[in-house]
Amino acid sequence: MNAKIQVVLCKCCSEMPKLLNIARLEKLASESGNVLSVMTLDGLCDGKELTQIVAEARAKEIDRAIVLACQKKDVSPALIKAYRRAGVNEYLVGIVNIREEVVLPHTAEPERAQTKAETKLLAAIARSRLLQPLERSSEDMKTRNVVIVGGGVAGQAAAREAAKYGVHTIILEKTGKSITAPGVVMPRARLIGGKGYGGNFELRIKVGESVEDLGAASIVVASGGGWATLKGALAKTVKGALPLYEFYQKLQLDQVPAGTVVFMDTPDPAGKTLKVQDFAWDDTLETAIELKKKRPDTAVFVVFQEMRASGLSELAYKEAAEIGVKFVRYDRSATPKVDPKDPTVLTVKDLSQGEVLKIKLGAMVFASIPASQDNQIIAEALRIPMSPDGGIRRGSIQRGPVSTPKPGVFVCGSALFPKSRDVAAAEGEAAGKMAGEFAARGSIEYGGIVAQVTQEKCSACLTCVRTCPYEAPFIGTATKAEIRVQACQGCGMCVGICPSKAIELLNYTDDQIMTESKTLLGGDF
Amino acid sequence: MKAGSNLEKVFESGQFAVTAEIGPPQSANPAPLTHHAKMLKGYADAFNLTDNQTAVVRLSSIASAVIIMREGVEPVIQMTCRDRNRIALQSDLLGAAALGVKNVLCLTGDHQTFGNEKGAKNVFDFDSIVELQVFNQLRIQGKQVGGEVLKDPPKTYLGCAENPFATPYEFRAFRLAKKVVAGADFCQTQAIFDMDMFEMWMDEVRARGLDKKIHILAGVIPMKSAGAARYMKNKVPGMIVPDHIVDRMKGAKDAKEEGIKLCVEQIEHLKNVKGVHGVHIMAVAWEEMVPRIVEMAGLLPRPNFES
Amino acid sequence: MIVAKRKPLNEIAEMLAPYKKVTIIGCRSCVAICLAGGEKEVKMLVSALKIKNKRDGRKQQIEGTVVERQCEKEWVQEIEDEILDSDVTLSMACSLGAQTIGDMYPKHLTFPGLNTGIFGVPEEQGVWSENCVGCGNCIIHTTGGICPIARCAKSMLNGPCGGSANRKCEVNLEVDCAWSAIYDRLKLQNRLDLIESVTPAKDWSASHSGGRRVIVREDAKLTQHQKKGKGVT
Amino acid sequence: MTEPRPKIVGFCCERHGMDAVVLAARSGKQFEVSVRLVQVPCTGRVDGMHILRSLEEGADAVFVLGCLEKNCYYDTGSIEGRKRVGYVKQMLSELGLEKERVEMFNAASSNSWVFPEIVAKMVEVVRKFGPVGGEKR
Repeated sequence: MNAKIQVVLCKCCSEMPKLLNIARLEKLASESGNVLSVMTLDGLCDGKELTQIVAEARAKEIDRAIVLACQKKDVSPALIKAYRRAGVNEYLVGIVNIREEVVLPHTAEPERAQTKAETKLLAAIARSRLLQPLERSSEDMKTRNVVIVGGGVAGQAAAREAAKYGVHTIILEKTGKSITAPGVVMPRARLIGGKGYGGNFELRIKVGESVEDLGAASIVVASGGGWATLKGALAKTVKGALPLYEFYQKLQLDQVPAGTVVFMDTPDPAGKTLKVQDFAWDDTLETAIELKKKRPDTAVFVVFQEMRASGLSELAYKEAAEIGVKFVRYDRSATPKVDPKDPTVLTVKDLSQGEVLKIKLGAMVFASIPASQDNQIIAEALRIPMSPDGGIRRGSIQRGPVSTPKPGVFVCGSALFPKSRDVAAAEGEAAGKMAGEFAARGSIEYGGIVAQVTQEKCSACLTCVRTCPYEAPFIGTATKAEIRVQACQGCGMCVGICPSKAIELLNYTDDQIMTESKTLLGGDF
Repeated sequence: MKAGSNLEKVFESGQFAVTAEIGPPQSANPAPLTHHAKMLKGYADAFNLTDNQTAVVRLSSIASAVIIMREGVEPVIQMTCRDRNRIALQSDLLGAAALGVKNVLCLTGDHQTFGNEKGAKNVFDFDSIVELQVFNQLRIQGKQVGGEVLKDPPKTYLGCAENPFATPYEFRAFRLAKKVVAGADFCQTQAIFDMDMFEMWMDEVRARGLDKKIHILAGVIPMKSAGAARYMKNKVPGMIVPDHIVDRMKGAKDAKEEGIKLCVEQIEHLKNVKGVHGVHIMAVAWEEMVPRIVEMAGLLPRPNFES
Repeated sequence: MIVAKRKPLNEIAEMLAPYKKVTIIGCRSCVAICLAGGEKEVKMLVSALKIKNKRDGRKQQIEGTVVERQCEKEWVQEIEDEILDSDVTLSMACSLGAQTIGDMYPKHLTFPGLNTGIFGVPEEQGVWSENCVGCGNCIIHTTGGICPIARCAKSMLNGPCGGSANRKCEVNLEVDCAWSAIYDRLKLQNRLDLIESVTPAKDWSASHSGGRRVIVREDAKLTQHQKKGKGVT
Repeated sequence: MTEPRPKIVGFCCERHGMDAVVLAARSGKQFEVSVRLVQVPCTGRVDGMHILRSLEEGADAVFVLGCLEKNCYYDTGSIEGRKRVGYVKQMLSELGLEKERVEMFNAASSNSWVFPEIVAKMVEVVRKFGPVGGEKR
């Protein structure tokens, strides 16, 4: 073993020496095999201290390091830069979180905390000896296209923001409506298929009747909600059933039919399929007020199970009540009904008054909006997951609020879950920024901690292919698994599930992980 | 005449036939069989002896048949393909015929997982249609399935069962046709509760002219309680019990009486369905009610060919 | 593919309890793919048994190894030392693998670690269904490509039986009725005439009922001369 | 050293899992000192073998800590982690060992109280069942 290890103890703003015996840790480190240098610093966050490390590492020809400090995220970037100057591979710099794992939570038991710190140090050294230097590579993006699926409020906002990064935006709009946005707008265009990975997607689109290929560096899904569609029992029965959005447009054009207007939360009051979006109440109240003001003689009802009117819409609620809009609350045990034999009368039991109302319908308007039906096709084309509501599923919040689990694919607006124009526009901007910034990088960085297949062990069982959320593993020409490194995110799911133990995650190999756990268990407790 | 059994004679004379079931006991004691035979004699033309029904071990159907024959009652033995391969099935057919059993009902058999010997290895060398075909060839040509020709073939009247209420529905009349081709002389149906559905099936049967080629006995079950109705509705595969029947049983003051009444009404209805040549009453563990049902349905007296 | 399932660990532990040195042998073929006896399972089993021994205070040496295909003598031969060095071998292959080791080393004890189940098709990850029982005389060209011998609980040739409700099997309401599926498939293919006539009794002599079956490919067999040439007796 | 302590190993993902540990510590929470964490990129990387080996090599209890299933950095990683833990639990039960010694937990990076609770729970498990080897600590 030729590993040349440097151990650095950071006093972490003088917290560490209060609890731990630094001298004992230093001694333990220096007595361990392969450790050529042991240094104690006041604080790694200080640039001067880093210079000392670099100097020592160079002098002792150090090739790997263990740093006892605080959380990796906080110390990592500067430290890694420093070690790079000293010629140490960034993947050989191990950070042991002594501060949060030992110093802070065990103040009452200094002796045991000391033992724990020592064991952690030994485990880190043991693991460090097994590590290998890893490299990152880069691949040029073949295009600077940011493809935006959907040209609604969110899509337009995304295009505007993305364009600021100097990338080429392309909006795929399924309708023929004209849209003002930077870049290209393709009317009557739909996304129907795709392959590739963040940076180099190859999309298949349908424009009118012709099918075309389109490269993309990043993608924004802004497919909107199912604004024009109504699902549910009542929507089927009632002849004049309208989505709120459509009713609002009719109201603007004075095309609202005569007679009583009932605004209701959902056309599926007994089911669980449709939830009512918070903002829908704001819009409902606003529309009801506008209607009542325009046509004071029209009877206007708002029928609801639970209303979440907050803030300013609380005022709208008051105003509506004052000008004569009637509010009727029902519950699941007695849902409003329309007899199919007489689809012009709504029967509803008013919970607050206790009486059963029979309302002769002029128009019936529903506030809830289902997810866009296009989502399914888009999700399948990009192989991104969906939420139970039928929207596109968000990625982990740590990847950003407009991310999908797939790097390079972003989502905004009602494609996630129907929402108001304002929120959709804001999300569109965010997604546009993310997608623009992503595409503007011009190249994809990959490698480092990625999965690696030992093909002799592979049975081509497809388990890794089926399990990976990123489509990194595939069965290659040798009919053995291979890893598409550009797509590999380094999570190790395929490694943990491979029945033949044919895959390893670099620098998180079984041997490395179990050496660490074994060393930890070998120490005193 | 194929076998000259009482049942065959009833059909051939163009009369409306009645068959019922006697369940062999879960013991070596023949007394319950004798008891039921005495009680039911004269109330049906022949009685089915079930073959380890629902895969529960019982006194064998051939032995049971011989026991009731001693009381002057005609048996229909059920023979399932679950427990016997082609050697045993053919051998048992010869044996049954030699003992004077003339009616045999060919069945695939309930799966052993329903019974009290769940660990059994099943056979299913044949299914019911193959069984019919083999038995038919054996009785007509005296030829075994393996080709060997026997000197004295069995004289047997062959029956089958069919369930109009099992999926795929559109295949059910089709399947009866296969059984006719395979050699079935009569058919006892699964218990009927949904008359509309049964009549739809009969329409198909008649459209194929099957009612002219096979004697159909419509199956009925008298119910003791609303619970029984619900159980059959929800738990018995391939059985359809409409809600109105369950409701009627639930609403009845005296469920047992209601069950009898319902059964009699069903028989009255079935008598008038074209192509139905008889009824098969499955009074499971309620055999004592058969005489009353038969009488109330106006099916007495039963024809007598002995004199 | 042959699909197997690991025996319950208590059964395995009990089987191995009397022996001091145990070698557990996995297989990289079918049983690895069906997640029952590949390297991962072998390693986990070794570890689990060691924990059990630690708990029970039993001294037992347990090793694990994996071969490419345990049903082939040449692959087994490669680990001959590990096998013969132990008191007992636990095979984590299908019964074919276990029997191959047993036949090669008749004095040595070889126990099965898996229950060999079915010829299965992977419906989805982690789910395998029995679609063939190897009856030796395939008829699925007449049944819409669906095998009634394997997929019907009663192996009916003229099904479906009267227990088919909602196109499910009476034996297991989760399982599709094979004959309903055959009917639907043939209808789709416009080939219902195939089941119009009575299918006669099946000749089961090509199945296991005909005794232990051996399949021979004469032109592939090595002649006595060839075998001698290769130094194999 | 005085009386022995429960030996607990935790495989902890470096995303929400580790964040929850750090947040707990920074919020001044104290927890049992004898817990030893092994950092993995994602709980989907955890292999049943890692858990079993830890028990074999002296751990009294092992837990796996990952992101919330609906908010996993690697999308489905913590679901995989849960399944791996479930399989080990099943193996332990089959052998008549206490499956409670092995547990899967999920945390959000903003939950400062979760990690101390997890540790407390595992300490309780070891208190109840003692060490795997039998000799009482």
